[in-house]
Amino acid sequence: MESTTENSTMENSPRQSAATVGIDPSIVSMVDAIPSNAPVVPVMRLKDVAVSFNGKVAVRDVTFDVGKNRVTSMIGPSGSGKTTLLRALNRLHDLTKSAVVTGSITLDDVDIYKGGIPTTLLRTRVGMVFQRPNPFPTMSIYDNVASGLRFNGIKKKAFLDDAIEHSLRAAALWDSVESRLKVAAATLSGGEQQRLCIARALAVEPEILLMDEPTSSLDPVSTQHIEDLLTSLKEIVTIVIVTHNMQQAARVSDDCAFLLMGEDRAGELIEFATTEKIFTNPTDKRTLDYIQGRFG
Amino acid sequence: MESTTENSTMENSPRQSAATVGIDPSIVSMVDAIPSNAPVVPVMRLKDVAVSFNGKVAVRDVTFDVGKNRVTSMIGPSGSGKTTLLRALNRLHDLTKSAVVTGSITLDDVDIYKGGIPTTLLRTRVGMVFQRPNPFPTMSIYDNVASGLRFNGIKKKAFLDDAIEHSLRAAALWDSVESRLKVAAATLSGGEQQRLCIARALAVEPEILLMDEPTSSLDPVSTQHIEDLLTSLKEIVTIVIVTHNMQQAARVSDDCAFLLMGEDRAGELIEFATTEKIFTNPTDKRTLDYIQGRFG
Amino acid sequence: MTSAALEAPRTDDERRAAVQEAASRFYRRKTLYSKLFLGATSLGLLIAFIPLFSIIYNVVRNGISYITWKFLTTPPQSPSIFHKHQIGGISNAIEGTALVFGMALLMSVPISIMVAIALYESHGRVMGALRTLLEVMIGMPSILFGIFIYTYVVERMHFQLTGLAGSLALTVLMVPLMSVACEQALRGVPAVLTEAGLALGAKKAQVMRKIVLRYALPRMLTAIMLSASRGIGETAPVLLVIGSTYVANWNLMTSQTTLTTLMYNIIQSFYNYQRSEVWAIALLLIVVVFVLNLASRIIVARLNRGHR
Amino acid sequence: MTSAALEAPRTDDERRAAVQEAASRFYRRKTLYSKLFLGATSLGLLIAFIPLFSIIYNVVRNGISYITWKFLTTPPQSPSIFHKHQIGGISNAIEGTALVFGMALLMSVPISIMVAIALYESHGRVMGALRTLLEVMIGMPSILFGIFIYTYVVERMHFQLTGLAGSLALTVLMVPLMSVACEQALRGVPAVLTEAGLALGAKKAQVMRKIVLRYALPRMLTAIMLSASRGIGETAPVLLVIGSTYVANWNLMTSQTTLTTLMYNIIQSFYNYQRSEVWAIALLLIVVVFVLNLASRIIVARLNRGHR
Amino acid sequence: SFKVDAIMKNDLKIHTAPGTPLVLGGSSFDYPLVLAAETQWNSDIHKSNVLAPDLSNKSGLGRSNMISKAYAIGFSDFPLNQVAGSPDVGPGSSNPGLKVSDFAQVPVALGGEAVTYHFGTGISGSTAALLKKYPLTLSGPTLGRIFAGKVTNWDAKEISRENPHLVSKGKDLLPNLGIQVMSRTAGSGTTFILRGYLNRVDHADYPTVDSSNFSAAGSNQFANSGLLEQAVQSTNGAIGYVEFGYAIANSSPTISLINKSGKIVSLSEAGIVQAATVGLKAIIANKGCKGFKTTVLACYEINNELGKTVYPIAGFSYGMIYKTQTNRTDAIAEVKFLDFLSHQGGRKSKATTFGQDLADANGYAPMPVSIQAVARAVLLGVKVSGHAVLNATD
Ligand SMILES: Nc1ncnc2c1ncn2[C@@H]1O[C@H](COP(=O)(O)OP(=O)(O)OP(=O)(O)O)[C@@H](O)[C@H]1O
Ligand SMILES: Nc1ncnc2c1ncn2[C@@H]1O[C@H](COP(=O)(O)OP(=O)(O)OP(=O)(O)O)[C@@H](O)[C@H]1O
Ligand SMILES: [Mg+2]
Ligand SMILES: [Mg+2]
Repeated sequence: MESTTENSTMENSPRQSAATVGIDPSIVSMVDAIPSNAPVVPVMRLKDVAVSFNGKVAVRDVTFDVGKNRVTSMIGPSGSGKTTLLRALNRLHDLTKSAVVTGSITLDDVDIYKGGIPTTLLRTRVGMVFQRPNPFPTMSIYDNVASGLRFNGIKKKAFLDDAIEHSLRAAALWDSVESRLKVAAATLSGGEQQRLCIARALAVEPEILLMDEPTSSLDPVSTQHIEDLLTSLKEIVTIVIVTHNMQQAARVSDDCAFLLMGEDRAGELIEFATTEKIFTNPTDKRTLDYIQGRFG
Repeated sequence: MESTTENSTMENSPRQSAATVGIDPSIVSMVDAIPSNAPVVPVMRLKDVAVSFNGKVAVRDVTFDVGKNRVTSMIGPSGSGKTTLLRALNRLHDLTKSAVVTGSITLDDVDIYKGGIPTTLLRTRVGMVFQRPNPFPTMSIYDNVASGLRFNGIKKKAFLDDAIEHSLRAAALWDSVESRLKVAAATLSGGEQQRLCIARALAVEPEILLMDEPTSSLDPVSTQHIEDLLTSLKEIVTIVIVTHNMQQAARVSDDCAFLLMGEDRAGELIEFATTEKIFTNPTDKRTLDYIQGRFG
Repeated sequence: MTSAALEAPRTDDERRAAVQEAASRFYRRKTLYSKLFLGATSLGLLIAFIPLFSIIYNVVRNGISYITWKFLTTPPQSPSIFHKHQIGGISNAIEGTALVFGMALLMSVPISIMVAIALYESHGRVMGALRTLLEVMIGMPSILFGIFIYTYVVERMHFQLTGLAGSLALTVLMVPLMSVACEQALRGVPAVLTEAGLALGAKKAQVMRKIVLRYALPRMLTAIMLSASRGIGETAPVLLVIGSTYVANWNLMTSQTTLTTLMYNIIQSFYNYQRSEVWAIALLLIVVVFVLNLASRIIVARLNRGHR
Repeated sequence: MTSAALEAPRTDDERRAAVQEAASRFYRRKTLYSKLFLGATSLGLLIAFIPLFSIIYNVVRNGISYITWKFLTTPPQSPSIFHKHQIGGISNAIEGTALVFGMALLMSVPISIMVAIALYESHGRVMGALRTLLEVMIGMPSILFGIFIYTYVVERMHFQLTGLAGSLALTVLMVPLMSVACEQALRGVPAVLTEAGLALGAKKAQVMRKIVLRYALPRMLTAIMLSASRGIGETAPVLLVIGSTYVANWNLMTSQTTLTTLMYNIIQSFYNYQRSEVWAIALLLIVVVFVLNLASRIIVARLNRGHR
Repeated sequence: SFKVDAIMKNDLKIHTAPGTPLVLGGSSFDYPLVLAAETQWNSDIHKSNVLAPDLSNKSGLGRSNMISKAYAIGFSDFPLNQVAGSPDVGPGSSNPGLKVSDFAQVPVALGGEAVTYHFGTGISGSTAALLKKYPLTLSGPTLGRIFAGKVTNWDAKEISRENPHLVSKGKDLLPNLGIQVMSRTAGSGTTFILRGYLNRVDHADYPTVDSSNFSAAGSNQFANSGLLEQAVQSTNGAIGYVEFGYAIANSSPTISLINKSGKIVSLSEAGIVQAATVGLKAIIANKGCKGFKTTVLACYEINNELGKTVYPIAGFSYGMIYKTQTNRTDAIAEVKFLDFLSHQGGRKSKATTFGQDLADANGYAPMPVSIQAVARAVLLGVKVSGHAVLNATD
């Protein structure tokens, strides 16, 4: 977002304090709107996390805590390893033979990579919503939402019915699909599909919900819907969201991690702080530069 | 884009004047930055243009003039027919059996659909850049840029060499690829690929360049690059650009067409005016609503 | 940059005029070339379809009069000098085809699906080698499978010439075809779906069963149908191992006659009038393959309905 | 909405505890099920590969001792009861295969590419019907093509049993295979590329030649290679029309022997000891198909290098 | 009566080889001999590829492909005919414009038909040993009943009766094993010969065996003798019939037959020669045979002849070509090869090995000299533009 009047000011004065110059007022104003927070309880802790593929480091030096019932956003340019890092949090890299995750990631003080918790149980506790809506196209709306529970051995209809209503409501989808639960998921619009995916993830009652650019393929109205949702979801689940869109990060997140690609093209964590701090008074010059260079 | 302080103001006061309320100040400020213009010479005129597929109207009632050496943007929500309309301008719908274009579109007063100009010649005069970078993956950088000329029978090396340098320079790509013109186009980054596509389109020296969300798949830095480019390109070519991003429209365009889907889900032209007018004082309430409802 | 562009020898307008003039001049040649190209394609189409139509035409013309209920349901009779038109029907071959081919499908479909899953799930070098082996097997002369079953099962294991030996030969022939095609169907399942499953706490096996197989089903059906119609049309591998029978006996442990082996034997018959029977059998097979093709399309369309 | 969610019978924490407990309880069954599933796949793999390995093993074991330079380059000799090991070589069949199959390729590849282009370019009902016809042809018993050429070319046109008749039968067999596969390769070309070409003022024919064909080339090569290895392995269609020859004569207008017809003739030889020669021929064919497979992979990899 | 020439010198070389190798095929009864002979002819005499390898399928195909000119020479165990029923040529056939007399039909092989069987794992070791000593024996009527599907098990009464040695302590050693009849597909000349035999023996208690194969037994059918014999030797309880050579080559056990004189004979070259000698006398006395109004002696049937040592199932096989030819080079090659095939080398100097000299090595009897003379006489009738291809003095 460019500043109101002079287009060139920022580029000419990179060393000026972030607090005083160059931050787009509209962003700052959004950050202001974030409610002041209760004390932060870390639920997932990352320490010196690095991920490499075939020995090539994709992201490294990541250390931060994910606070319970907070929204943590990860921002950074393309290729800085946001997705890669996010996928490390529910061991989705296990599928990729060439991927190695080092450092420690703990969930409630149990290292998730040290066998303390079976992967499938980890994943029921740490859910995920992907970049593009990916409902199971062969299943109905109901079956999509039920799928996670069924994968975990829950077959009782009463329980399922209740859980499905509950998570569809939480995803703000119940009213529009209540009458057609048995219809194929593919008949929903893009935005509805993404909310269905959120409902599906919520159905297994995860403690943490990972979201990788959940609105990037959606139109603005659907995006708005989902952003609204995040605020209400925070009450039941901890959220980690990757986004390209700084305004979105500013609007929805409490904490913010900024990643950047280093000289060697490996992403690294530059700064982690409350969203307010990142957007108004970042410590690192590169964070400032990135936030300044951003626009629209 | 939400207003600076209260989130709910806009929704509660849709009938307030656009000139006074609800338009994001950052957008208005951008529009201000647009230089005042020379007299407008229409090069392409659209009159009652409509496109339908299989008898179903996708977009209709489009009447406006594209001004020479100006940037005309088309904005509107997803499905409002922006792409459909753009593709009518170089007869790309000819490929689709089910598509019917009605109304008249003239280029220098010749109706392009009435046989006044062979389709392939039309397309050399009205070039196109697509949503995703689509360089020919089997060709080198050089061959990609040369392809349009070769398709039109130009084989002389001296002419090609010169034209390729010229258009790569115009697309701000010459410096970074000069030393590797024979390298496969796929080795370029996304943003470079999109600039390569612009250079490829420019090489046949079109009078009009159609661009369909040319930056939507690019990262912010590449987007910035391409936006910068548009301003310089305007001097040699008339540009029609579709964008989802209102800030982009505000920043880069001189004129702006706003399309919206009607009750019957067919897109229609709601308003066409200078960008300044559209963003500061739109005539139609729906334009105002759209611009207000927009965000980051 | 713009200024650099303006330093170029000509003005942009000159450059544009040059290109547009060249394009106009070339326009006629382009159009001519396009017409030639269209001509060449049409010619190719003609050359390809004349024999194909001719086959269909002759099969129908020569075969249609044979196709009666009696022909389909009675066993053959060998003509003789004295009863030359006593050729009877082909119930033996219909039964044999159903039995031998049905058994081959029963064996090859589950095996192929298992192999496809194994290939899909693993990535190592060994699997790569196995896949190459399967591909090489697909290119093998089909008669080799017949020779193999003949030598090592019929002769070595005193298995005799039986329908089952034919089923085995067809199975060995079809498994590589089917498993490679089914693996491709599995690979067509978007990774985001399997990841979605895993992210919900599913095990790989659950993802495979509930998501991957279900999603790949239509393409797998098509793959199986195509391999199956290849199998049903094979002559060489079964010819050697299957023997033949006059009467439908529904017993896999005895010799059988299939439609294709019957065709081969009839074409070698010295009774001219018996030879035209092959067209009737070919017609029958065309109809069967066509119905299979149609049925699989309908099933696939139905499976895909709403969810693509 | 959130408040509605909170009206649900339990608290979110209770709900979460219930799901997590169920998941923990189910975890062991899931693991067991996964192991069973892995077991089943491994079993399928084993069942599939035992015969395939056994074929390869026996082909190599029985065939390897034959493969000498002399065997490959001398014509066959007929054994007699008293000179039973006088079997000579297979140069006639190698020459015959090269000639008959080479000619078939020369005819079928261009025709198939033309047909694929025609199918790709047009969308009407007629073309849909033609595509279905091609697919049905793919499912036809291959012997039908032999019978057709035999009846309508060899007999009716007094064409005699010649290599060319074999090439014709193989061409009619391969064209449907190749053209359907090549069309799929063409369809794999992203529409944005063809549109980019058209938007630059290219004619459809130019787009086809410069963009589509070039992009689809690797997949087309693979398609052609697969159809070709099917063709080279066919026995039934050529057997009827090709006759046989003793010595390599490089003349398509005379009878020819191919590797597969030789295999068929040898396997029915009345000399037991001559029969083991088939393994040597099979070995040769395996090597050829393997080399073809490898070569096409290398070429495809090279073509794809840098531009995917 | 026919004059039996002493075979003089035959210049077997043809002076120009045909442009393309000549295709031959048909009968699998004579296939081993023809294949051996043409190898000799190609490699030893011409050192070039004048003839393509014989295609062993069936007599029927040999005839029809020769008529359609797909084969230059067709081989068949039964002569062309134009009688009502199954005419190859003449009215009612697909070649109505041709007559039998348009073709030269040359006897080229004299063979005996082995009845082979396979017990395999169906019998005990001691029975196998006994069978080596006392070969399995059948009478003509019993054989007929087996092929007619009337006798279906190897321990049937009539078989036991004809094999008294295969009894131990009053117990029949023949296996309780179903008989699997292996036959040839329609158009087989080998079947034609067997059928001729079965129709000549007393067959009051089974219907006329008039079909080309033995459908009544629900039998398995094979395209040629090679496939059939392989099937027999891999099927427990199988019975089949092939030319002697196939039985030798596959080391197949053969069934001894009770001949018209009531003697048990096993298949031997001498037995075949004896059959031919006796049979020919009768034919010459009858001046040809009924049903075939041709000058050609190609209808010799020598089945079930009387004589102590006569083997009862035997027959000739014929090479067939067009009598009037257009291509002189091809015609010379065809005629000279058939001449080579149907004769023995000079008796004084055995320097040159002729076709019939290869007979015993391949499981045939050399044709009697009188038949060789018939072959020569037939070949003398082949003409190109009015001139005989072969001179009597050749
Ligand atoms: N499976 C993989 N194998 C090899 N390299 C990978 C893999 N996944 C990601 N990478 C590499 O890791 C780096 C980071 O990629 P990642 O997708 O995490 O970036 P990102 O920040 O999510 O970018 P974007 O904003 O474009 O989504 C990239 O350089 C990519 O090449
Ligand atoms: N080839 C086609 N066949 C049928 N309908 C089509 C076709 N192309 C577009 N449409 C229809 O035309 C309407 C307008 O689509 P279009 O892609 O032009 O919208 P858009 O404004 O470009 O949307 P977006 O912002 O998502 O790109 C849509 O409802 C679409 O279904
Ligand atoms: Mg990402
Ligand atoms: Mg669009």
